[in-house]
Amino acid sequence: MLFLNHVYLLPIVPAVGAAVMFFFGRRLRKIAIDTVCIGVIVVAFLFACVTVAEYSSFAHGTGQAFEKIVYTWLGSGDAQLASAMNGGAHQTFNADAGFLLDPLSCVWLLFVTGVGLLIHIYSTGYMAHEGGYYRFFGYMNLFMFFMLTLILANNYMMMFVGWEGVGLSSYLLIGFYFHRHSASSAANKAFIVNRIGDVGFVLGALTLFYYLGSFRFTDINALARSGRFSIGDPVLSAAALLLFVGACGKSAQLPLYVWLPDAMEGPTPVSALIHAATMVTAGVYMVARSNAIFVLAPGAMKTVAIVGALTAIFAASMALVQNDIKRVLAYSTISQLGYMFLALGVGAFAAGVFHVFTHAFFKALLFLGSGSIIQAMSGEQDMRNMGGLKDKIPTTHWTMFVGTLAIAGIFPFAGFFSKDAILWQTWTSEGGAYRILWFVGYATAMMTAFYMFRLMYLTFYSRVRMSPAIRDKVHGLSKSMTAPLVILALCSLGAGWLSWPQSLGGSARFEHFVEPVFAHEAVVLEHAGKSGQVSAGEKEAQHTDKAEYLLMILSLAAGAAGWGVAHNAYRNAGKDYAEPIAQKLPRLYGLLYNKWFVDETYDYVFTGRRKLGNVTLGALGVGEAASWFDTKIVDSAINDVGWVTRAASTLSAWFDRWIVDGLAVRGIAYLTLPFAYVARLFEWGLVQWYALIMVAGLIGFGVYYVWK
Amino acid sequence: MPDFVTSYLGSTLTPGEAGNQFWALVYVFVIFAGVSLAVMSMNWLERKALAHFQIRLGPMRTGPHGLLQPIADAIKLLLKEDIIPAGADRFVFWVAPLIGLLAAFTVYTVIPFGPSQAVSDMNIGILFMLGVSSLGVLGVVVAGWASNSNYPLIGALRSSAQMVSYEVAMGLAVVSAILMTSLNETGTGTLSMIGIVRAQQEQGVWFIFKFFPLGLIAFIVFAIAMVAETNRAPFDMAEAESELTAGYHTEYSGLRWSLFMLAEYAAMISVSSIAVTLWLGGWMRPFSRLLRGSAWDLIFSLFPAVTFMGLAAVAFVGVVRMPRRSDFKVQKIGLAVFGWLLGFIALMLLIIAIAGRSNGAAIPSTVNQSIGYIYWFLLKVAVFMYLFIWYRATWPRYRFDQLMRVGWKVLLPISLTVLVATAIVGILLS
Amino acid sequence: MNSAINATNATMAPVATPYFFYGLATLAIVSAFLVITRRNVVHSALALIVTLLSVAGLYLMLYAPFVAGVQIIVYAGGVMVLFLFVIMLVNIDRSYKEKRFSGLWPIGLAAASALFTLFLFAFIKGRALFPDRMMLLPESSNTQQIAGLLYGDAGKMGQYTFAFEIASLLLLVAILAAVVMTKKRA
Amino acid sequence: MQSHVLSIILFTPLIGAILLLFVPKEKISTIRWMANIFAFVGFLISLPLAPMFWWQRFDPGFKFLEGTPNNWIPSIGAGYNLGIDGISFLLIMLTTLLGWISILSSWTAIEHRVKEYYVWFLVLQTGMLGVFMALDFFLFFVFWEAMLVPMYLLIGIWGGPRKLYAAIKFFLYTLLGSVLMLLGILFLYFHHHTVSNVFTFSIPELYKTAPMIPFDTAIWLFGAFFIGFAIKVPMFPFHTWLPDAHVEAPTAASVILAGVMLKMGTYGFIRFSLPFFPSVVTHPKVQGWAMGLSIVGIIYGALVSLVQKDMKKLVAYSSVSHLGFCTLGIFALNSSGLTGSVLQQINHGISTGALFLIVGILYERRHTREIAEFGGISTVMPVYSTIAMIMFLSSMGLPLLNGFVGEITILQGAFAANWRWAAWAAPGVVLAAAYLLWLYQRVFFGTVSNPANEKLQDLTPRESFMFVPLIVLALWIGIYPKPFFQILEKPVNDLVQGIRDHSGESAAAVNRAPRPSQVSVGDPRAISAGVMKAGD
Amino acid sequence: MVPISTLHYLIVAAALFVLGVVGVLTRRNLVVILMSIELILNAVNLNLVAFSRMWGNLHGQVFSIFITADAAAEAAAGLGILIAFFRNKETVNVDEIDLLKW
Repeated sequence: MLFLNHVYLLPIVPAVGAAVMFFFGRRLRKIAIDTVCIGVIVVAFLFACVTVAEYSSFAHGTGQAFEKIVYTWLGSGDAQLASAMNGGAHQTFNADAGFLLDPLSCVWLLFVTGVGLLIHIYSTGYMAHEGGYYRFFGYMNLFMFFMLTLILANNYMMMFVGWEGVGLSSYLLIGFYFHRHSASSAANKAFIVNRIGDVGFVLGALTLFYYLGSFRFTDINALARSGRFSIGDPVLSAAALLLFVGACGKSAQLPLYVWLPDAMEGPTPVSALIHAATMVTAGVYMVARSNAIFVLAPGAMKTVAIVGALTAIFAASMALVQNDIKRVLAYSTISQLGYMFLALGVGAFAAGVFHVFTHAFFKALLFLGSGSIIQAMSGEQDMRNMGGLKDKIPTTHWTMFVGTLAIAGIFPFAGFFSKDAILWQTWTSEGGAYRILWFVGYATAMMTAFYMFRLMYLTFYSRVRMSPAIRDKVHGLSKSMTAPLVILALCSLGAGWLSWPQSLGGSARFEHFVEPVFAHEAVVLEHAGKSGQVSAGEKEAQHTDKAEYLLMILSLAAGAAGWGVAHNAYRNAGKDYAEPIAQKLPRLYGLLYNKWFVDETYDYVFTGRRKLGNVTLGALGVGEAASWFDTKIVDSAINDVGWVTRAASTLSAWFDRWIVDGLAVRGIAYLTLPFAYVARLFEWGLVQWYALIMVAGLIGFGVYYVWK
Repeated sequence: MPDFVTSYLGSTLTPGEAGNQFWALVYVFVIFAGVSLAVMSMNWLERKALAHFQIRLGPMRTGPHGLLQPIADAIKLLLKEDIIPAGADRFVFWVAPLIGLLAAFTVYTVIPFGPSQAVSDMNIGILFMLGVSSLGVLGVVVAGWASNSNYPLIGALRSSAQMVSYEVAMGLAVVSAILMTSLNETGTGTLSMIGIVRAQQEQGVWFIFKFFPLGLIAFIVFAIAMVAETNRAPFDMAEAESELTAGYHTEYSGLRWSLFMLAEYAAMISVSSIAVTLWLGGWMRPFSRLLRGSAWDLIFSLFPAVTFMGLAAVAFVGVVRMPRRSDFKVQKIGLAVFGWLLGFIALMLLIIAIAGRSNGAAIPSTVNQSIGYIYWFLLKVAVFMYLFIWYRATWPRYRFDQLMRVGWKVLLPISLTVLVATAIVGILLS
Repeated sequence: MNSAINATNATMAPVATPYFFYGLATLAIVSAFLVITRRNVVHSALALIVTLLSVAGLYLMLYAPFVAGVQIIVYAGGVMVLFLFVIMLVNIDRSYKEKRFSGLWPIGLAAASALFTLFLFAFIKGRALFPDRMMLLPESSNTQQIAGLLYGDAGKMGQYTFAFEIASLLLLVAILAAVVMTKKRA
Repeated sequence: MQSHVLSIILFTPLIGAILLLFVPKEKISTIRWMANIFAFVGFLISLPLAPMFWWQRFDPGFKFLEGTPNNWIPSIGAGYNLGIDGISFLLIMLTTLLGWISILSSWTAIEHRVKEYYVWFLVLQTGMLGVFMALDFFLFFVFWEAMLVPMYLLIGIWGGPRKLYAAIKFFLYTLLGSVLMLLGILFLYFHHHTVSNVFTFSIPELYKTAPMIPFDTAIWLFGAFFIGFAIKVPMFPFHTWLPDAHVEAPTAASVILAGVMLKMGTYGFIRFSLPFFPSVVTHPKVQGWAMGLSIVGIIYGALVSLVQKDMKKLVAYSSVSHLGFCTLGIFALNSSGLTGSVLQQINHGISTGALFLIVGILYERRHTREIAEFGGISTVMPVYSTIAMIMFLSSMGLPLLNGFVGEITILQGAFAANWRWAAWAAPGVVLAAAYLLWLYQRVFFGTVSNPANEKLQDLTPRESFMFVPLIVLALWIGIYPKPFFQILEKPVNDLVQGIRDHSGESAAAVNRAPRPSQVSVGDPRAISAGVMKAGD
Repeated sequence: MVPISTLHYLIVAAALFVLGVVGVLTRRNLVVILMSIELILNAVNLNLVAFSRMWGNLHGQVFSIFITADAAAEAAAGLGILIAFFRNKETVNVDEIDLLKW
């Protein structure tokens, strides 16, 4: 229990690395930086493993939460701050620096530190020749610190620390190439869009606090499960929606997804770690964490599901036509995140979490692979200029192939299991309109397979389209870069087996592990008569029917179909290959290629960075209007008052000079003049005369006094 | 006679306090003679020391190692013609050196060589000392004016400006020491010289170490000001030979000139005595608190004898090192006699120190103590005398405006600050 | 020690006082006369010093040692040096050739004589007010008592503390005035 | 018990100023050293106050009382009365720290009339400290006005091109507020006499009688005080003096102006408006207006600063926005809001003070503050940009830095009062991120396009040293704010209790947030136990 | 011999005072006039100290100290004026100083 009791040290470990880089990094050599930064992550990973092991022996499979409160962070903790105004109710504004470990956080803990470690190792190769090496690793370690804080938080405020902190690290890493305007703009965009979500998060947390009296997950869950709240409680619904706004920001859901594609301006390992595997899943984590609230708010659940499904297909549609290799993956990430929310929205929390888990591996793998390609191509990111790399970088090729199979949902790769679980759960939940969501998900799966194989063909298989100069420079990669790829590929293959469905004779161990966190929700939902939304494990027992096998086959077919279309279209793509969509639906292609003009719309309407004619709208427009109002109306009113005062004083100055001073004062002065002429006759100017008069006076006085 | 002497040496009162006019007179004479002797030996010592500083031999011919040089000089000066310049104001010219001499010697009335070893213990002792010693400047000024010559006049002007300026800083430094005397249970201080030393005795610390570093700073200010006050190098602008020939006494010669010299050296000794009295514990022996007990008393009471023994030893070394030539014979014998004289004094002191220990001995222990007091006082003063010589050998002369700046803009603010700080600290600690 | 002091006073006061007094008084008056009559200003100054010192002696006889000390240190040591300094600065040989007294002198002398006569009359008339014997003041604690009046004693403010502060202000003003007036304007 | 700690802290800068008068004005180096030493000593001397205060942080009432009522001018009832509670304690510490830092920051920035500058600065320091310490209205007003003059001179002499306009505007505007406040003070003074037959300006005494003033009168008095303090804060729409004053003021004066002087307004609200007129502030309309103005200030200030082209003006408008949060917390009238407000005042002093220093450093090197003139600064000045980043983040309220702690506590308080207020104020946080990050991008990121920026010198050790205490404090408050909460706990709770006691039924109106009556949260520990049981 | 009483001192003081007055009224040299003023002040001091002795308290002495301070101030200011004047007019004779004549 040693490590469990000191779990608060776990985030501190990478923070130490970040601090070392912050203070001394500039002076350290590469090997020292590697040692420190990789070292702390290794320690963190081992720490996490041991902690999880200790936790499982602590919980004995009951899912009992372990809490460790270090100190009171916000609020004094000793007194009831809010008590006086709230009718003496026991309500202290209180948020602890507290840590919580349950199966959910264990899952995140393991894959965050594990994938993080691999990506760190990869980065030593990828970033080897970049300036600001220490800065990069400092930021990465900082990110790990905040991510672990987020995962381990035991209350919303503490989670918010990690929440904002990962946003900060993301900002710093996206803006790593800060001399590029696009990079710094992307960084700003990411942070500010995230901030919008954060406001939702904060307001949601405050609502919960005000309603339930605590920020702590355990308190809130206990209250929510106590049965005192009816399903559909309006305040809880509002809180859940607000929290989901926060999740939308962080996990790039509609309408706040716009920052994620731009975030690809950061170095590729960053995209892999932050914008694919870990940070963007924080929203999922948070919603899963708040499941007790969400299940009491069916409206919010529906919203989550619909937003998730829409995001999934919307992002996938944009991914179809992108030419930048990282952008394809970015939209793919958004799409997969949509999948996860879809799962959460239909009550399949365990399935959603499982998809997060598998997605972390294969998406990290794909990003790192794309990074390898970019590295090999000397920085080229446009797939139109690639092709035929299969033999040049074989390790990258086959590992990426594994990743593609996984994301496309081909049996027995990881993606198959998680995606299948989600789709099936969507199908079996309430039915009716929810079936539409299944179709959307299914379409998305098909599109996913298409654009992923499009990516594979355009880069590895089709004809060589790059310039000869680059072709000669294409080279193999160092061990530090290939080894993580191999490991991730193995994980992409095997991670899914953790939840081998019972219908295929498996035991669904993963679901059993996380199930205690969500078990009560299943019960609640069941009581509410919503039989569809029960967790996977329970459902296995109830609904092992043909439908499930049918769906499995269908989804396999979807993957195969996508693969097939891509194979046909791009197998022999030469220099002037044609996009199939562009040929058949040029208008739609234009729309997709320009990403549905969402960014432009936002710039016109919300930020005001683009002008609509002469009119600036959005924040900048309002700001300029406010500024004009400030100087022209508010301030000039003040100045006018000043002018009036001055006018009045000019008048009174005239009066003072000519009437008061002239007539009264100087007139009297002239009157005294005649007397002065008389008085000055007595002035000799010789000091001894005056002295003599003094003595005379003295004598006179003495005489008077003596002979009085 | 011994009884008479010992009875007085053992007394606890100064003659002035006791109203004993005979002893007062004796004291006056003893001091006059002693100071004259000290001035003569200072003369010799300064010339020798300066010579050795400059890797020269100094006077060697008149007496062994020039020991008789001061006497020879004195005879020369007495026999010299007394010149009075033509346009001089004769009366003033005549009276000027006397004023200086009078001021320099009157001060000795209150200098406490021991708790009872002073002519008188005046209630306003330190005030008296400062006042009278400041009269010395009148002699200088008047001498410069009366000479009816440009160099002396400029010297006199400089001297008066300088002495008046430094008197201020000096006075304030003195006041801070006086302030420290009031830190007793009654809260009343004293201006009496003996009282000041007693206060240090009661508080168990020399004022130089009191409220460290306040006492030290005040002492340093005083030590600088007193050099300026006595017109010694590096503040000897009034008699700067490279600028003003000889300053205010350019026109003086013979006896009058020697009177000026006498006054100058007497003033040096007297201001050193003030410094010793105010900050260095007067007659107290060092470490009187730290190293207590009869054993330490004995060791410290042996110091006078040891000193004289050392001096005698030096003399004998000189005898031994003299060339073995017949023309050095007289010198050799003279030095040997001098050495024997010193040795005899050392022996006497040793006897007194050892015999004075036991109760009921022929010589009361108070005599031994009195010798100790006088010895320590004189030793401290002697250190200052040596410092005066050292300064002269080491430091170049100041420029006059720099001198004035130091006086008004450095020493005065420092001493004022120290005074205020001493007062504040004193209040805070009481 | 106290007894010794008392003894001193008792023995010294009656024997020596009259001689000392007359001597000092004569010295003071004669040298004061010299002050106002000498043509040479330096001689006047020297004579003034003698006067001041004799007055200091008189203070000592009046058992006011502190005042005597102040008299010496301030007048003889400070003010008179200043006078001499100034005399040398403005040393003009003209004074030897010029008239010593202003044209006003007969009137001035007459007025002064009248004043002196007036004083004498006043003394004679008010003789009864002045007792023959004087009080004995404790010499040894004189300074402490003055300090008590000036600075206060035992935590209480002295009777003259405020006046004393004002006197210091006066001195400050005088210093500033002297500096300002004598400073050469560039 | 009489204690002279406060007097010592109060007058140390003044003594420095007086001593500086004796240094010839040519000796610039001496003057600088002396001023810095005195400012630093002023800070050091205030440090022992912290442990002394800490031991009695839960004691009621004012601590370190000095003087008795009416001891200064007994005939009119004015007293030299000092005393502090947790609120003023924190502000005093902030003042001494910022005073020192801003004086340190002027080392190279001020090159002419150096002596006067430092003298006025030290006088200003005493004035500000006096405002926070005074327990007598007369004394308070003396310090309040005395503080204006040095600031007026600092802006008017050492300011930028439009310094006279800015200085006079600042002075007259603030004076207008003061005059209204003075009228209010006099009314309270005579009212106290009417009630108790005693003339006194003593604030603790007036606490007892002022709430007795009937509502119809009190609302006018409240208005007088409100305008006085609102101008000082400044609340929308009384804020227009602020950007002008900030833009024209020298860096150090801006730091003090933003860091401390703006806090006088909020301090006035907390110390006077709330306890004197409980019935008014709890009146729903009054509270609504005050909250409304605060929210407008938050959003409006943020929007205006978004489009500024001058860095300093941007930071100045951001102050309007941040101070909006402070007033929001105050008029939430509950413990969280007030605690958060005071905390946010401290935070604003730290963050915005640092931001002004940051702008000032760049200005000193380039003599321009146009954002367009810069770009790529982080390449040439890495240390500087790192520090700037930390302070920007602190200002925009990133968790683990100080700004967040204050903002979230205020939002909580506002939410407790009425959730709509919190909801309206929250977008200010987004806008804060927008204008600060955009500024950072334009100034620090990108390539060095302007040749004038190519050879900029990075921070000197002195300049870096200035930021050390600020960063340490920012992290401290961000990570472990518990001591600050504890210091504020007693005075804030007493204040809130007092308002509730006096206003009676209207207190209920304050609390209009949704709150299910059937829910009562028990001991949190019991809930955890419940969780564990449920998990079995 | 007559014991010395207060009156003796008063007569001495009166003599000094009158001599001072004579100096002030008759001499032309400003320096001497200033010295005469010092004489006058000393006469006053002597009176004060004598009365102090007579009454057996120290108030007279305190006053004499004040007067001493006053005299020092007067000397400083007076000599300052003198020097300033000498610089301008090359004379220290009072009958040549009549700038104040209306």
